[in-house]
Amino acid sequence: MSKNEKPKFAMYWADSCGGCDIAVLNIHEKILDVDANFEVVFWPVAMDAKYKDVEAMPDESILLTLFNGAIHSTEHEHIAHLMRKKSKILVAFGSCACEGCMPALINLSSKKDFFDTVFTTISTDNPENIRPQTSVKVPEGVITLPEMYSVVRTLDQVVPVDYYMPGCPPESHQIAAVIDLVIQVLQGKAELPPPGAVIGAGNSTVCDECPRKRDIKKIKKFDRIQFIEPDPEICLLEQGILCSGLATRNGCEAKCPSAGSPCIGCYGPAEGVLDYGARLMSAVASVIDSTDPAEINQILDGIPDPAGQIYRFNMAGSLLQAGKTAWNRK
Amino acid sequence: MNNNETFEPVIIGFTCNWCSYRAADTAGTARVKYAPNIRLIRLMCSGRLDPTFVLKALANGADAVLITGCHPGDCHYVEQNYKALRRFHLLKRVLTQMGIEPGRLKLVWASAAEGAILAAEFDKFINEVRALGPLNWPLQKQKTFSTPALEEVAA
Amino acid sequence: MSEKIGVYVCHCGTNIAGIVNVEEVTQWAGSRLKERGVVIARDYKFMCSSLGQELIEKDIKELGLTRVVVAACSPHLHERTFRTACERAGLNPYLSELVSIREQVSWVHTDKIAATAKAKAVLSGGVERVIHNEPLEPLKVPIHPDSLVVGGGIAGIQAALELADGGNHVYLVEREPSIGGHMAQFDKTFPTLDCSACILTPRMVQAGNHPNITLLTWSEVTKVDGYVGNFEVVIKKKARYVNTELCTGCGICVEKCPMKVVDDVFEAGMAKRKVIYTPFPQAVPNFPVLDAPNCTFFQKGTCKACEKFCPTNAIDFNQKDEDITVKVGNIVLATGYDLFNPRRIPQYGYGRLENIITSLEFERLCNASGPTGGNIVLKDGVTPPKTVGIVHCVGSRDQNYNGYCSAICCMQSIKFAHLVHERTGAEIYNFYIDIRTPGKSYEEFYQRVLDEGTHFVRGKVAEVTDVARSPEEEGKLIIQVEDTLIGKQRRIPVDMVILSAGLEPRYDAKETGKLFGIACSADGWYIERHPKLDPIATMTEGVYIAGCVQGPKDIPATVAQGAAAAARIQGKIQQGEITLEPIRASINEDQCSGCRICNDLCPFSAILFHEDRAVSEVNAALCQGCGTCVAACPAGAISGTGFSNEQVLAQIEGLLLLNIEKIESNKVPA
Amino acid sequence: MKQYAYYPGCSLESLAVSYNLANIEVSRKLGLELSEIEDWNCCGATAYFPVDEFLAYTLVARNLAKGEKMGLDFVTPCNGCYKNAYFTNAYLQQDPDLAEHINSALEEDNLHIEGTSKVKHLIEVYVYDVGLEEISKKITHPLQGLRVAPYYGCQLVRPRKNGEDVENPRYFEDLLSTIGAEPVEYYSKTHCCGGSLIVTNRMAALDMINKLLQDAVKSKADVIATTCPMCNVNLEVYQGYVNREFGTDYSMPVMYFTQIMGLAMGIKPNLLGIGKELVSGATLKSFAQVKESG
Repeated sequence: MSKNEKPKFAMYWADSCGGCDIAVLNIHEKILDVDANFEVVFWPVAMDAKYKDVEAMPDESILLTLFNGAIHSTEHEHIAHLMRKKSKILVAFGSCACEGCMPALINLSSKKDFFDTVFTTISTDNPENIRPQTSVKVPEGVITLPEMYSVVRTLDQVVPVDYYMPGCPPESHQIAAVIDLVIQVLQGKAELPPPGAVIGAGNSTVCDECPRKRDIKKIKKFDRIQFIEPDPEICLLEQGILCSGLATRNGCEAKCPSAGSPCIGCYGPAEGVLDYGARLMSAVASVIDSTDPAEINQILDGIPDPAGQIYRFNMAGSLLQAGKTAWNRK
Repeated sequence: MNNNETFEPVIIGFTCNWCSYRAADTAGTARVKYAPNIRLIRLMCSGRLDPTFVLKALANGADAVLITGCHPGDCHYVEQNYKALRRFHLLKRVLTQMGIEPGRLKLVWASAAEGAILAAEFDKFINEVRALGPLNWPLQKQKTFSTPALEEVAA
Repeated sequence: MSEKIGVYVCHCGTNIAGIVNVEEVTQWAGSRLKERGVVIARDYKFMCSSLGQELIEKDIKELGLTRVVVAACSPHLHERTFRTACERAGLNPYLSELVSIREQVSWVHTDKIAATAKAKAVLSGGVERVIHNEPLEPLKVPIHPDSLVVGGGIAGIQAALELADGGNHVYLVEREPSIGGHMAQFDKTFPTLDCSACILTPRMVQAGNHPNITLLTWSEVTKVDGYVGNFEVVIKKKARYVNTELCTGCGICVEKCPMKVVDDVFEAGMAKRKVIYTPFPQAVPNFPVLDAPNCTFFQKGTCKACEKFCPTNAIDFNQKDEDITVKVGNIVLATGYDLFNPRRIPQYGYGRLENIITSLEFERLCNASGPTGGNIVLKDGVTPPKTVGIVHCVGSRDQNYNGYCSAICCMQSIKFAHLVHERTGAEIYNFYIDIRTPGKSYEEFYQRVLDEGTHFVRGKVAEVTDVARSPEEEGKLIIQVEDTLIGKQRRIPVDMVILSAGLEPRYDAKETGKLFGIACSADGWYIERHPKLDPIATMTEGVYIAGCVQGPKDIPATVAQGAAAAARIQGKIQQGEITLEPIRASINEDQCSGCRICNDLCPFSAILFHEDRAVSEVNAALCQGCGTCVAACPAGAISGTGFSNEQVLAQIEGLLLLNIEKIESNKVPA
Repeated sequence: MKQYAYYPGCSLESLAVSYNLANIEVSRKLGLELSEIEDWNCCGATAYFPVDEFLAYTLVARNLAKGEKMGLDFVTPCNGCYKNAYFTNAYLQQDPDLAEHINSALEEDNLHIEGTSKVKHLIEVYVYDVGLEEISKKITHPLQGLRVAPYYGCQLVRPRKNGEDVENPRYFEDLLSTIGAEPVEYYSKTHCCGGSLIVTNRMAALDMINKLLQDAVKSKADVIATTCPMCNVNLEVYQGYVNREFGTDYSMPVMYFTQIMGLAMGIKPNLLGIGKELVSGATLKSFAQVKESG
């Protein structure tokens, strides 16, 4: 490429809430560096652009693509493949792209239940009970909609991914740091991390940054944050609050536990962990203070929705990835 | 889709080095017969049982998982089998929520002497799983990485 | 695939080959597992034979194998064999795997095809696992030559003497004021009927004077740190209120003490003792102990008779409990047993009706140094019984109490029958379920007592009551029993009933076990390393058990175990250092977040937490390798050698044959 | 007013009518409502279980199911009924197969049982649910000096439930002291009364009854208090036979514990069915005195 031309930057949102895009804008004046160093060619949230424009670009012509959102529809998958083809560096950006995040909790239910909930529950005004169709005939011709998959997938379950940037959303200071890094690389001042690396995060867990006082753990009862007023000094788990911090990758500066709210695990598994939920389950269960099955179960009743709480962000990224109902279509 | 009469489940069984694995040996030495559907893995203690192992086995094609260890109070590491017990109960709850029949995960205590008893438990479990039918969980695709070529961009 | 793996499948004669098609398995491994790194696959009649082992060694040298998998019998049988073979050929022994296709395949399955298929799966599991095996070095730990013996009964005394005579220093800890244990309370010992005290006392004195034995009576172990070869033990020396430096054991203080209390320990509640006392004349050491809770001075602040009269001013009311810390290499637990409390069987009337006594109470009753000077008499202290009933298996072999046999009660009851006969000429009835006399000249003794005319009634006693149904029953204790030999209900009136109560683990056995990191069986006795081949050692390296702590047994067996434990320790001390299986957990400090989940999970307290760096660390020598912390670490920061995640996960894939079936791509239903 | 599903059992409609009266009166005084289970059937007594265990369980379960339907604890004044009900209830909780079997049978009757409701003997309800303190408040005529032999019988306490001492239970004694009477210690209070042996092997039964009366007399009891119509019949009705067989001369009054409680609560004897006894009406009057003067 010719010297005066700035390297190209793209950002895309698949199945996501948009928080990631906002997080990027939330890096304040650093956003100017992005503009100074990159030519933004594709960023649905921030600018107008058409898929066909991207399709027209030569392969690998985009240097850096931040892909946020999980893969839940044929459109998501199509764009994932497209961005992979057109980008040199494809970053799974944010929890959705990395591990499925909230959208992937749908993997616990069937597609039908999902649609029923969306289109028939009280919050929806849908008297003739219409369902979205993949293709509809209208006088002007046929219009189509992408098809929904029954199982939400992470980006790297669809296309190879170069780097992962966890967080829901990733912390702005981490984003800024990563942008800096890439710019440094462009200026030849730094090396890229090894492919497949997790960037913009630590490699220990949230407890590492958590200011709360920690002692040995013995859990006699699980409680929920809305029902008790936890001691501000002491580890939340020791107070019976299922805090996911101990299994969750650090990098967020333990914002939630510091603020008195348990970590819910948005930064995903720690380095080298195969299944986030298994780690959390194993750790928490191990310190239940009882040897009697009945009492153990009674203590576990304190966790009303274990799968939801333990795999809140990691369902798609987990070993089983989805519940049976989701796998068995219909 | 599955014809149960000919369905032969594959079951992964986790054993502890001191009681249940020895029990399996005892069964062997005593020539106690059981169905060949169960394949054992030896751990030092049921306390080593990481839920990851169970999830891995189920995700990779096992129809069920059996966890075994020393009898409560008899653990050769004093009390570690209780940790296995606690994890077992939480894991079971999670799996149930994921639509996996509770009958596909079982915990059995067996002392080194209880070869025949363990063998009987094997058969019992195998039959229970046979009745449940195959789990055939969709196999996961391994992650693959492509190294980005950046040399010419840098500078 | 960088590893070069050799696979060896054993026929074990026909043991394996009879059911598993060994050749097929071998060829399959050679071809299908090639891409997994298998460079050679052989089968052989007997892999464990020297020729079989040479096969492996040869291949390691010539083909440069980096991993070895043997499919044969159980690792518990030949793991060491094949590891040594690898070592001889210069391959780290821990880079080999032995998978069991005998105990777990050929011996338990009948369908040849299915068995062969399973053998393949098991083998492929081993292959996948071995790829992730790491070269390990066994841990070597130096042994401290001193030893600790807990419990001053005959088992502990024996162990201590053996060790001391062997030239090693021993700390002998006893929580009572004197050593001697239960044996000191007995009158005669079966079947030889020699006086218990007479044979025990010399040993006690010997232990008391032995230059290599530090005797710590009226003391208890409160803390045990460290690990085999390097234990650090804290012992609490309870205040005696007697300065043992000055005390001469003259006994004047005991004489002068005005207060008497019931002696529940040595006299089993049959007699009183002074508040300052030595439990019995031959006590070792013979310094008295002041029982503060009952002492008038400690109650009311007056008296001090003992102090006034002590010729050497040895009484010291200001004495406090003191903790001493000792370093030892090995520990013997010989804390003995408690007697089953017959009150738990209300229908036997113990504690409710007079002249119903336990075996231990009887031992005191007929002991020359006992409350009645050895006269077997009724509660009134004068009348000798005309008829005596002796009930066997009280609380033993009974699902409501203890299922196990207490081993000594039969012989003890027969001994009682003899003693009663000898001293009172009374008519004696023994009520038994079975008579068990499995010892040298035990049966002969039984015959002898039969000849003496003791009645043996086969049947479990239903109840003992004082409610007479007929004139001849008036004023007697009536034993209601079904005589199963004549198939009749019988009511036998007697003057005295002796309940041969069973043996039970010490009431605090569980806590003591925890203290030393060893486990109790369901019955509460300590678990030996192996019930047949290693009844002395425990799962905790360096901690041994001797005597009734391991299960009910008689004096000879107890003495034998005491000596055996000592011998085991001598051996260890000789070696100077011991090697431990290198199956250990370790924590990656960068990844450890200091969440402290693992801290309390280790029963061997091998995990310490560094407050300063806020990370946990595993003490490799303390770690027993159970892997519980590895499985529990939420950050995946703890890894365990020998059974790493990689090894187990790979083995799962192998067992499920993912290594040969291509993993299909992840299709998602629309 | 605490409610209970009340299962009187067959005897209380025939031989033991007085027991039934007393139960209802005393319970009312204690603020309990015994609402009788509708259309209840025999519990199978001791006879049916050896004949066909499954059917026997079902027979009992039918009553239990009806009680469960009422959502109340199941209470019965008869030791035999109590034993059958208690264990049937316990077994079908432990044994899913049994539960299934029973329920399949109950379906015919549109009934279903979970085994969730508690089964109690009336005396347990008084002692544990109401409590001795409450009872003492209701005592207007304490039966001072009345020596009562509390007779538990064998089925009230056996086999051991929740770890109580089956050989020497105390709660009956405590209850009697609470109403001012003097419980006597006697040996055979939990021994068998002979039960239905009286029909099948009369001598054996009479021998047992004899021993019981012997002990009661020896302990100078004025009256034996029973908790079971069967025990009551054996001890009372057969005293004559015993006297004939063993040349004794017992005339030991035998009364239901609720009758004695009733007296202490100042309930009119006729409301308690007192006067229907077969043995020694005379001594009964003497209670009455004890009662007035008390």
